[in-house]
Amino acid sequence: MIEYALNFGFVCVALALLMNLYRLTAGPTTADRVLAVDTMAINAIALLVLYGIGKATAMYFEGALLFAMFGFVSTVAYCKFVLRGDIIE
Amino acid sequence: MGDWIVVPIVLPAVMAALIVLAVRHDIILQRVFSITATVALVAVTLSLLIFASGNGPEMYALSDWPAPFGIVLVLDRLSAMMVFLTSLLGLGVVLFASSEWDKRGKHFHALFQFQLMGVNGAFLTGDIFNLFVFFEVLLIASYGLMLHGAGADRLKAGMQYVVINLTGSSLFLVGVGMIYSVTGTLNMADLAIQVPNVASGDAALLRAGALILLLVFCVKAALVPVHFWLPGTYANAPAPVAALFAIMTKVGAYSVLRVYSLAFGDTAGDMAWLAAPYILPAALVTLVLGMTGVLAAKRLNSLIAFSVIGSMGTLLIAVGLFTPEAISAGLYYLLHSTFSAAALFLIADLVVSRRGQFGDSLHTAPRFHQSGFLAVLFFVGAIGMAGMPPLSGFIGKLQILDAARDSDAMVWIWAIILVTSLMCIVGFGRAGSVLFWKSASVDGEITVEGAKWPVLPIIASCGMLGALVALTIFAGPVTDYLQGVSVQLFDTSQYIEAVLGENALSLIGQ
Amino acid sequence: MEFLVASSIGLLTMCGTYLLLRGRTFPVVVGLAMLSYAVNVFLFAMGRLTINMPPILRDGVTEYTDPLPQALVLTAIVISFGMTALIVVLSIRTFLEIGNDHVDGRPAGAPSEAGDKN
Amino acid sequence: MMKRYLPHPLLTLALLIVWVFLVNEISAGAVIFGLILAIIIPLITANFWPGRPSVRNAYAICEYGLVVLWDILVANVIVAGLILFRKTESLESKSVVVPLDLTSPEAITTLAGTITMTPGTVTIDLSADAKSLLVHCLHAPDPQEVVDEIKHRYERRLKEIFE
Amino acid sequence: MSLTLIVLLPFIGAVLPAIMIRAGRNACATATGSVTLLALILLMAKAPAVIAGEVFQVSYSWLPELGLNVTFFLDGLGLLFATLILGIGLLIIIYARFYLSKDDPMGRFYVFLLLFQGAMVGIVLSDNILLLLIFWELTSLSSFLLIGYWKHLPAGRQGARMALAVTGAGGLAMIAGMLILGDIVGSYDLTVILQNADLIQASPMYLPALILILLGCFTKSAQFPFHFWLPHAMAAPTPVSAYLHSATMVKAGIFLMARMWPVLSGTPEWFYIVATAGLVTMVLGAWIAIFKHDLKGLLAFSTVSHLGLVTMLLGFGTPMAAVAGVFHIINHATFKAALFMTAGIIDHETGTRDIRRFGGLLNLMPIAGTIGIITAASMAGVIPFNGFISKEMMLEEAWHTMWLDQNWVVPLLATVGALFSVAYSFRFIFHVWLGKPRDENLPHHPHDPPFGMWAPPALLTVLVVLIGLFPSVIAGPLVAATAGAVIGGELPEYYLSLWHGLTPALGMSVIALIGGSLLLMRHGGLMSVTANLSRPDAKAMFDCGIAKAVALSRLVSDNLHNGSLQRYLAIMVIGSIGIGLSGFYAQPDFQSGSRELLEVSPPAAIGWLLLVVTCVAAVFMHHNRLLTLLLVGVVGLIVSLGFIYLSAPDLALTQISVEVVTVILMLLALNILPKETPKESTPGRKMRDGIVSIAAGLGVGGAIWAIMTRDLTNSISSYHLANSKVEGGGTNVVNVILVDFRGFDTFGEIIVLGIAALSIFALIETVTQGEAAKRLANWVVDHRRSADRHPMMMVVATRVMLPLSLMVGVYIFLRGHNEPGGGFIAGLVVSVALVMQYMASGFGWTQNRMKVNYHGMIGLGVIAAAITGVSAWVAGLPFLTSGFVHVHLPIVGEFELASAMGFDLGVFLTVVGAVMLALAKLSQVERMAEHVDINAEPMDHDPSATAAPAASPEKEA
Amino acid sequence: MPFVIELIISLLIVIGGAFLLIGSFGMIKLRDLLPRLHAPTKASTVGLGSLLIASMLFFWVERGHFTIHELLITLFIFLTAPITANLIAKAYMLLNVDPNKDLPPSKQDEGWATFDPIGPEGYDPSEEYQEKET
Ligand code: NA
Ligand code: NA
Repeated sequence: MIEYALNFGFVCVALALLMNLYRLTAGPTTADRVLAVDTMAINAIALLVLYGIGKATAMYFEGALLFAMFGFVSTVAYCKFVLRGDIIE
Repeated sequence: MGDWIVVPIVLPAVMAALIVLAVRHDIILQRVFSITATVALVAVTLSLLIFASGNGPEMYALSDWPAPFGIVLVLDRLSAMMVFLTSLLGLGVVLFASSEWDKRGKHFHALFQFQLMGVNGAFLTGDIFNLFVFFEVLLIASYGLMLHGAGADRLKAGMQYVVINLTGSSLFLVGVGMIYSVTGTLNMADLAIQVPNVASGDAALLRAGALILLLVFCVKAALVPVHFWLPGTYANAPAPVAALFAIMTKVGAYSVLRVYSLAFGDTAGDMAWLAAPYILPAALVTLVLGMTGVLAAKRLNSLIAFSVIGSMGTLLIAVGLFTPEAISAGLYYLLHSTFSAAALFLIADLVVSRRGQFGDSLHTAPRFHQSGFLAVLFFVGAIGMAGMPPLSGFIGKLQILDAARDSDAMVWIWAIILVTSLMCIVGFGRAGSVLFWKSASVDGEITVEGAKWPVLPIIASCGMLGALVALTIFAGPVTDYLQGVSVQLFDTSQYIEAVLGENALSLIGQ
Repeated sequence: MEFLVASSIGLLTMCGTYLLLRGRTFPVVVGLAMLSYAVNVFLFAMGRLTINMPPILRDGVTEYTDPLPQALVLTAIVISFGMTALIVVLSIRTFLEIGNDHVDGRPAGAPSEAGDKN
Repeated sequence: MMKRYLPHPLLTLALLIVWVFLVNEISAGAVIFGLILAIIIPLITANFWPGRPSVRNAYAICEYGLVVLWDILVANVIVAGLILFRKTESLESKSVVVPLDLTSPEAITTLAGTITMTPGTVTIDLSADAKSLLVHCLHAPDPQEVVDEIKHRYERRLKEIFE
Repeated sequence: MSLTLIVLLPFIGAVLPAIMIRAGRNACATATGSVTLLALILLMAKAPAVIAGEVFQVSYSWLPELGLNVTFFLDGLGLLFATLILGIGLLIIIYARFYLSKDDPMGRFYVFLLLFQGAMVGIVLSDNILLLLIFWELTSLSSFLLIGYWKHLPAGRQGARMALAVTGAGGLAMIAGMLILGDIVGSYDLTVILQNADLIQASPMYLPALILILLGCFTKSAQFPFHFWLPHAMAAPTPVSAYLHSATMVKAGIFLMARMWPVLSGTPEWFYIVATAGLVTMVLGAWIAIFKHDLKGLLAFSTVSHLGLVTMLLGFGTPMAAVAGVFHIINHATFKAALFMTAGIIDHETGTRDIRRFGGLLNLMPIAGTIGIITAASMAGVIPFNGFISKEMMLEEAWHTMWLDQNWVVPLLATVGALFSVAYSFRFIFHVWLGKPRDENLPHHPHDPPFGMWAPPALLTVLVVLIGLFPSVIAGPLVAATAGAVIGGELPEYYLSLWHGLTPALGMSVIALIGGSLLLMRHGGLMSVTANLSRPDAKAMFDCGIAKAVALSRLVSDNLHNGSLQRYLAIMVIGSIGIGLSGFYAQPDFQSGSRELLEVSPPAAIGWLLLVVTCVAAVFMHHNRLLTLLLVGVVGLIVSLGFIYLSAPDLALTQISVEVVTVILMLLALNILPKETPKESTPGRKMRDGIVSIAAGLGVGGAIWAIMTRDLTNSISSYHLANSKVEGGGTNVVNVILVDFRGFDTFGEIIVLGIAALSIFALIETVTQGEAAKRLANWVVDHRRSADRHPMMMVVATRVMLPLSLMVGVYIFLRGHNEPGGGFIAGLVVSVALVMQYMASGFGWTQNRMKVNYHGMIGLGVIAAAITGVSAWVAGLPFLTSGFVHVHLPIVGEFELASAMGFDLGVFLTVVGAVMLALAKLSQVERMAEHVDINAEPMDHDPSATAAPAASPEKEA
Repeated sequence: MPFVIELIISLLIVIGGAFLLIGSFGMIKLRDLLPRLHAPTKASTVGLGSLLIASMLFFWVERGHFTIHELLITLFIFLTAPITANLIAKAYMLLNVDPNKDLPPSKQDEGWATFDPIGPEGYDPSEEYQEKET
């Protein structure tokens, strides 16, 4: 049963990623694109979690953790760039 | 003595770190640290040289892991010679730079020591991926040094240098990857054993990988058609850095020699002497284009830079012949061309710094201070570079010509070496005439601020020329040593045995 | 799976090379970054592909993927990161010094550098 | 003494919990090591967080947490419904202003965060003097209702916790 | 020994004039003269024995591997030439003392002269042809310096360069010839080579060797068609012309032909090349000489002509001709050196060398005049001077020489040559010394020069007369010894005397004398005729040739190295594709792999699709730089996911961490750089790049496809897997490889990072100077900016994140040895946490709170890594040898302590130091551009602050 | 594994997946950035949250010990998502929104931070920008 659920999950996340991709390329504003990338990071974490369950391994936890942390940082950096140009001022 | 093999790498690295950590604000202390370390390096590498000349190849297993599983350093006659050459050159450069150049930007001495570390590492390592790492160390240090002091032209040239070499680094990894993917090893000696045993179905991959790697080495060695980075880089680098770079091209040549005689040499079966058919023609063209550039040059520094390309052509002609005689001849020329290029860059800087606004353009300018003295230095340096007697360049060329006798391309080799020598003579003759003679027919005198007789730079420049003289006088003993190098290079079993032990030899039927 | 990886590497190489050949520093830097992705994955893939066999030793597990390429890629990633950092700064520095971001340091449409006025 | 080396027991506790989360085991070794870190790290980062608020009302925190968690769950279902089943044209999206009583940056941030995570609202800006929040509502036929709920449900509780 | 000393003396002595010039010009000249004199004395001490037939030899090993040794030998030929070189050299030194003016740097002159002298002596005494080559080229170099001595004269500079180019070229050809010769014989020793005439002449390489060696000889001796450089070399001071261009250097070619005569001559090839070149040179040189108005030009071309004469004689290949040649060498040296010195005297005294302005000078300067007339007469071949005798011998030989089966060609042309020779010699006598003064307004009023200046030519004139009168007494033994050495066998019967009876030669001589005189009478008319003839101007041709060569070089070089990085890279990429393909297809039997392939899972397929789309989008949208960056970020994300999927968690962690730092870096850069890439590529360029890129992609993709589809049966990594835990003490094999098996790579890797940061720092340090500083000062912010620099919510969030991130960093660091993680990733985590503080709370505020120095951190990191290595080294173990222990503590339990952790700590420190240094430094540029003061407060407005903030923005130091 | 647990895990996975999908779907369906912002910031976090809980449960049952580190990821996401949303919104508004027409007034002394400056000594970078523009 979990396997079916996992497959459903994978499909959902995959579709979600494709939608993010659409938003990323279609824009229209930079903010839209940044939002798309940020959401991609979330979906990527989801993918990792699903994968971890599927393979029954906790090996990928740190990956997910860092995705969470660094996804945030890059989104912030992009926004700061749009807002101020200079991200460290 | 075997324990000391790692010192030429670690000593400069630690010294650089110390300089950054402890004395980065005090230029005098930096100089003291840097010069002391370089002198110590000369002493260590000299001892290693002496050791190597009396012993077979010596392996140093880092982290105490047996080859081929860990990284090994290998000291043989060739690597010992190269690290000694590096340290001697380094000493000259650091002396020269310590007069004034090192103040024009930050971190000169740290970058310089790191550069020495990288070069020495590249010469000593017996591991192909570790070679990549040291290539990167020496490259990135060279980027830093090349850009030392900045300035528009230097930055422009630096940009090109960096981009080309980064592309080269990517190719390096592709090459290494392909080689590992069919041989399963990174150790050069082990590679020598694996290469002939690669399944025939896999051999095409191996060959392609090995050739891509060759191209990367040739980028470093400034072989046509991947030499384009050199003219701009050398011509715009700070003088002591350009002088230090004289060894950088040699790293490329060394790598070609090392890898393609050990792993793709006599014992490589199908792939024996893989590099030869590529190197030789390219080297001939390199020589022609280099000396064409000498003839065409409108700036002193680009004149010298092109002459370096030419000299790499000459050197690689010898390497590309892949015979013991040619290689010992080529190595003699390598020693020579390193010092003569360095000398010329240093002397050119002394000239340029006295020409004020005229800089290094080959344009008539009024007289400048010490033009007589500098003319002598320049003349001697030019003789060296052009391969005119009595300096070592002539002997080197003679040896190469002599060694090329049995080659199918003998006529080409002879004709090109001799004709390009003439081009070089004419080019340098024109330059010298403009710089030192024509000024006599112009009124006035250029006065530039600065020390009238900068002691360290003059010592350094004369030291480089002195090295040429010493090479000339001791041509016999040097050639003896170099023949030993060739013997070791061609008898790869010595190297393999040193790294992998006696048993390994049975695998390649030696 | 192998085809996906191989085609990805090929595509990354292709796009990286194309950007590398552009005339402005920024695309060139991006191209180099893409090339280094390509190369890193290439290097990684030379150890062949495996799924769920990370080279973290576990009791009772005998099959692991080839760890060596991974170690090499790590080194390569770090090195290319250092290189990228340097070239990024260099491109800014050159831009500030020269006033344009052409890789040859000349404005658009200008003829190639006319050597040196002799 | 205690004050000097353990200025923020709550932070230390939080970090200790984080450490235990990280190492994913509750053993003596892990806890001791975690404790050491949880004491050292706040000390070395103290400079970067001047005027750390002293939050001691544990009950209020729990209550707030649960409320928010519940709201998040509900919010998600509502938003999901809006996204899936409403025509985009019929959504009454608008921005509303929430005047603030809170003054601590930490409290304001928590409130803003809560707003974002809960039903159909996203904090999109703060007035320059930090006295009002600008909240965007996905579907808010009655803006005042939203403002009232925010102030009542969250700000009130946060005031208890932080001030 | 003393033989070596004779060669070395001039070289060693060359330092003397440089030193002695400080003691005055006399001291300088004396020192120089003594050196030469000493060498001459040493030589003379051996002369009797040599004349008696003895050969001295001395040999030192230099480069035996090549066959290049320092070996000298002295036989008759060497003796003659050495005597000429040293003897005339001595006279020249004396003469030059008086010739050079006060403004001329005399020390330098003598240094060059001695160097030249040494080189010449070296040539004539070398017993090793490689050694000979060295001296040969040295003469080219030293003569270059001597000709260009008056560097302010363009003619001198150009003449010097031309001489260098021509003789240098010849020398290079000769190198090839000599190497061939050595190859044929198997030795580079002259004495050996001279024994092997048959071997050499039978070799198929004889002709190439001959031509190449003759190229050297002809260029140096100014033989047709290489005669043109010599007159231009006359721009040199007269002592130089006298020495180099009459007595010595130009004779080097002659010497070598004589030296090689036994082994090279006697073949038709030799005859037709050498004799013909000599003959043509003789006639042509003489003809040109007649019409030269420059005194030295006349003498120069006469020299060319006389050298041609000797060459022709050597070319005849008969012993008798060789004797005649040798004798003429001696005679020519005596009269021509004297003539040059006389010309120098005239120049010196009158201030001009234009023959058209002279006439009747004999009255004004009788001593010089006498010398000039006698020596010129000898040059003309007038009885009873020495020139007559050797010219007679030449004509005699010419008389019975067949050229292409024609018996009249050589005699006729020889006579014509002699006739011309008479004409120009008489011109020198009649137009200069005799008749009426033609120009009353000479620059100076001429009178006889000081003794020191006329004595040397006078001495030579005495020799001219004495040899003429008593040839066999004065010159006989020397001629015999020399000719013997040249011929290398029995000497023919010959008599050196003025009168040989009524021979055809005498007849030809008479015709020449009369004809020459008649010609001179018609000189004016001829002059106008020849002036109208468009003769090819050698100098113009040479200059044009060089200019063409330079222009061609520039065309090639400048067009090839046009500074276009795009071209360079395209070539490089094409080259790598080409070389890879050539390797692939050069190896037969390529087999496709048979490895079982992995299934494609849906997420993998989606990931792939994402990658494809983002990559392609990045290319097509690359003009929008921020978008490109976002797209590339996604690529990085997918690559990281791929690493995780394919069993490489460490890689994924590293990639994702590096990714974010790269993004920050790029954003910092993008703020300064233009935000758009202009669309400037032409369709053709895009097409080219597209094709190249596709090829590169196919190549790399194909290669990795081929790799992945086959098995790798044995790899060294199986050892790593097997020993990681047991020997390396860690279960994360990748990490154990990084810090232990291949820790040295990592050592290099962190150094790369450290260097990058230091270089970045150094690069940005210079931004405050020059153009960059100006640009930054005038920077205009070109985008809309938000009003709040430090959004409060972000500040608060990062404050919470910092301790959390540090915790994570420590965690990642500690577990690295056994689980995915390690010093590098931990370093990036910590760096990013710190950077977040900078981003949120601003640089000023954060930097004020940052207690560590990033430079120091880099240094410390490298040292920490090195220490773990060095401590093993000190303990006698190899560098970086690691150890680990399992420590058991109460309560805490058991844990592992590995020295590799110390190494990893070094990695960690370096990474943090490098990343932070680079970012902090880079952000400095931004602040300069934005003209923004650094902030003292973390938030633009702190709502909790009761009072208005007191601190004002701090100006950055 | 007990069926109930398995069911719960499966449900959580399905819910998580669905919410993630909805979040991203909203992002393409909604017309404008500000509405779009709602979708992923909320739906994704809950979606991810349920997956993480599923994971915790799974490993608890599978491995026998309770794994909690997933909570850390949740913590991170909850901590960062509001900031992200705030900054994205600000970035959007700066370039696409006219504060005087499209936004309600702040009802305070100062306007919205994105547009109206405040800070030490009334520092106003955008003034600088305006100056240079004219
Ligand atoms: Na990267
Ligand atoms: Na070890």
